[in-house]
Amino acid sequence: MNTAATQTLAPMPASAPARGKRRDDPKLELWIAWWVTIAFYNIFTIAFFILSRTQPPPKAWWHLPRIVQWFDDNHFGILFGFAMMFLIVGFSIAANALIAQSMRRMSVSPMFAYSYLIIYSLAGVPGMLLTCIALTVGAMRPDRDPKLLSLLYDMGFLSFSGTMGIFLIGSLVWGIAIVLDNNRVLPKWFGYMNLSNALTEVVVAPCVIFKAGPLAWDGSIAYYINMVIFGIYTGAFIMLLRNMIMREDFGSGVLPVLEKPPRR
Amino acid sequence: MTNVVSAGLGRSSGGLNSKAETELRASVIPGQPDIWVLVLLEAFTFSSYFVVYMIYRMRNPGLYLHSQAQLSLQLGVVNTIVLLTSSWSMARCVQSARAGDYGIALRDVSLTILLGLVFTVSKLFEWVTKTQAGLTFTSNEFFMFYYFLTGMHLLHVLMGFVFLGVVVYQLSSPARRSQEVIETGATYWHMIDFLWVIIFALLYVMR
Amino acid sequence: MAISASARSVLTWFGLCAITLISWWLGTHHEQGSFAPNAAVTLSVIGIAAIKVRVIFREFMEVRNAPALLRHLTDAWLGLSVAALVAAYLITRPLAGT
Amino acid sequence: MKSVNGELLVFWSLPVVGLIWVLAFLTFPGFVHPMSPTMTAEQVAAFYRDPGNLPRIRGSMIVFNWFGVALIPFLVLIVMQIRRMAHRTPVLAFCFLGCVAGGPTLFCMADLFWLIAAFRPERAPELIQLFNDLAWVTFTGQVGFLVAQSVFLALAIYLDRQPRPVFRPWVAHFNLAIAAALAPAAFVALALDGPFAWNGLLSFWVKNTAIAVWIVVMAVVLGQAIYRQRRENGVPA
Repeated sequence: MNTAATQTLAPMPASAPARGKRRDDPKLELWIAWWVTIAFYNIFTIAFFILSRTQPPPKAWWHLPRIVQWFDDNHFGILFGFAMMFLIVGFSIAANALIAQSMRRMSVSPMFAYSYLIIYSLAGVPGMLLTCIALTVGAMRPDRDPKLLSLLYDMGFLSFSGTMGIFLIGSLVWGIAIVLDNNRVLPKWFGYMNLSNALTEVVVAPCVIFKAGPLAWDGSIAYYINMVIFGIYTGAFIMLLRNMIMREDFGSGVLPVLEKPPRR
Repeated sequence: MTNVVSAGLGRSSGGLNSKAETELRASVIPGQPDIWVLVLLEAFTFSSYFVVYMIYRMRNPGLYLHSQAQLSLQLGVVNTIVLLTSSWSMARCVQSARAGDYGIALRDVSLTILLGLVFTVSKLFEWVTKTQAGLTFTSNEFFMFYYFLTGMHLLHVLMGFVFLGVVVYQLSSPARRSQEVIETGATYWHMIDFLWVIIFALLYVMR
Repeated sequence: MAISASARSVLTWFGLCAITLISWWLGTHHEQGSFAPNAAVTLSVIGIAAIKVRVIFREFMEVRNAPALLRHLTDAWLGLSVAALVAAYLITRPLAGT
Repeated sequence: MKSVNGELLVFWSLPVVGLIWVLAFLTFPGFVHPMSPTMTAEQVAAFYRDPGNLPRIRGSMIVFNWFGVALIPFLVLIVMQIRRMAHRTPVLAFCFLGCVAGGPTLFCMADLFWLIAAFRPERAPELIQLFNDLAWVTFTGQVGFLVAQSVFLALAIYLDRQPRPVFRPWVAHFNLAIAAALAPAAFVALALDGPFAWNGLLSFWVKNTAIAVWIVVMAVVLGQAIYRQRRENGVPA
């Protein structure tokens, strides 16, 4: 746990029974959600970038023999990496719950928090699990007809962009809530940045049309430039949520600014 | 990051009207400084699209030149003038609101919206005529970039109408009129303008 | 301080439109037909676009009165973008064998 | 105070729905003796072409499609109890609520893959095998939302800091044990035989038993919590 950070908090009501200090930290539930988010993204990175080698994605224009070879080369990585994703997919909800909580803390209608939570609750199904299922089924029988392997390959990589609407509308919901909020829960510039993230989901759409070039699923625009924006966005919101938890005062007014930790 | 932005760019509230205060405006950003994070992020994103376009273009310049001949340079020039004028009337809107002439400001922003609509309609008209001529998103690489870049830009224009709508909402009642919100909307609209200037140069004019 | 803010914006607008017409002229009136590769036209067009973008930043978006950080950031973006575009144009051009 | 009207109706529908689930489970011929992943494409096709199997496959999967989703109201009753716990924020309730639709939705997908495989049994055996694989991997491997919701529930119970908690601590330990029992099924595709294969000890018997036990035990403790809540609020039980 982030003890260094929690020590800088404003003093909390000391009425809670003294039975193990950490368990009585009233922010523990928020920190758990934050750390689960960190753990999820790390395991996601290991499974997709290192084990299965599905990120960065292989080429959309490959022909049958090359696709079969790709399944062969990554047989164990796909099966093991995606088994890990099957196991932990539900923990992706922690980030969405924390983001919904940020909106409950804002001076906006609770509808924003609930819309966001519902929009994102099944984001993992079209955006990740279908990819994992298709590629797992492909990898588990290497002797399958190459034409069927190629079908599963296309299904896998096209499904990976299947969350277009979820991220588009979800980012707009969060962004609008931040811009309208008067409690200064999250900075306005991050609200506007949600617009940039929403647009990446428009940019990715042509990957269902082009089999090669910058707009294909492995293309410089549809994949690499988008990934940079998504990376900046994800890094920003993880740090901002951490900041938000540190500032949390369990009130309903303006969220206080973080006090600088005293230097010793 | 919050601290960097607010300390580096910062000013917290708008609504400065009198002349003396106008003098004090030296070294401040109009509107919320936060909007500049979006402007710069989108600027860098579009720049990377432009560089990708240039690299692909130079692999096959003949195809691009031949395809460019199918575009109407005149329409591109008209589009540019329309957007430049809309930006100008938006700048006037900010000046008028700053001076307290809210009626004139409302007229200026209405002109901006009108010109934005003209731009949108002319873009749709251009797409329809090109599509009818058999030049579609998948026709060749140039037209892929053409529809992609103009489409992404038009999406920003459509979102710009939301910002302008908020400006109209602010101006239309004495109870609101936040100079900060008006200036934020203006900054967003000018972004549309400068992005188009580069798209016009790269798609229509360069050889 | 000779001119009012209003006159200044009119002049800005007029200058931007005039320079747009120059790029139009560049696009239509030059040797060997309009649709042949031409580095001079391309570089001038990119240069003109850069000038227009900078004028929009400085005048319409009032960056000229903004803190140094923003002035430098906008100039840095513009400089980087133009440099990258020109570099992409000049470096990959010989490969195309036009 | 929030109204609790109707919660008992949903709660007491569970035994009926549970009976339907058990009957549908026993009707599907692929569950009684779980199909082996080592079956060849021809053997898989023969399974679907068998006139004795076909109506049972279709019937059981239609019933599952109808009533699988009935798990969600039951899970939302648990959310209602999490909201009564002594937490400072609703974040753990949001975590659980975000998970509740995941399990039934993924089960619904597996259900559809089975129905598609059974729709034209005369299709090429490789294609029937493909959909059979998709169905079994989705059915067996997709334990993620169930694991996460058990862990989130356990955390919520541990952090329910009040003299008389909504659920007693052993319910939290029990949920972690169930999460551990479900976990191996995620690795279903790594082996075509042995305990991890989709007809194996861990992936089939342990996993499905764990789900059944979880539903029964949670129903009992949930019923106690609901009745206690009604007594405390003076609602006639």
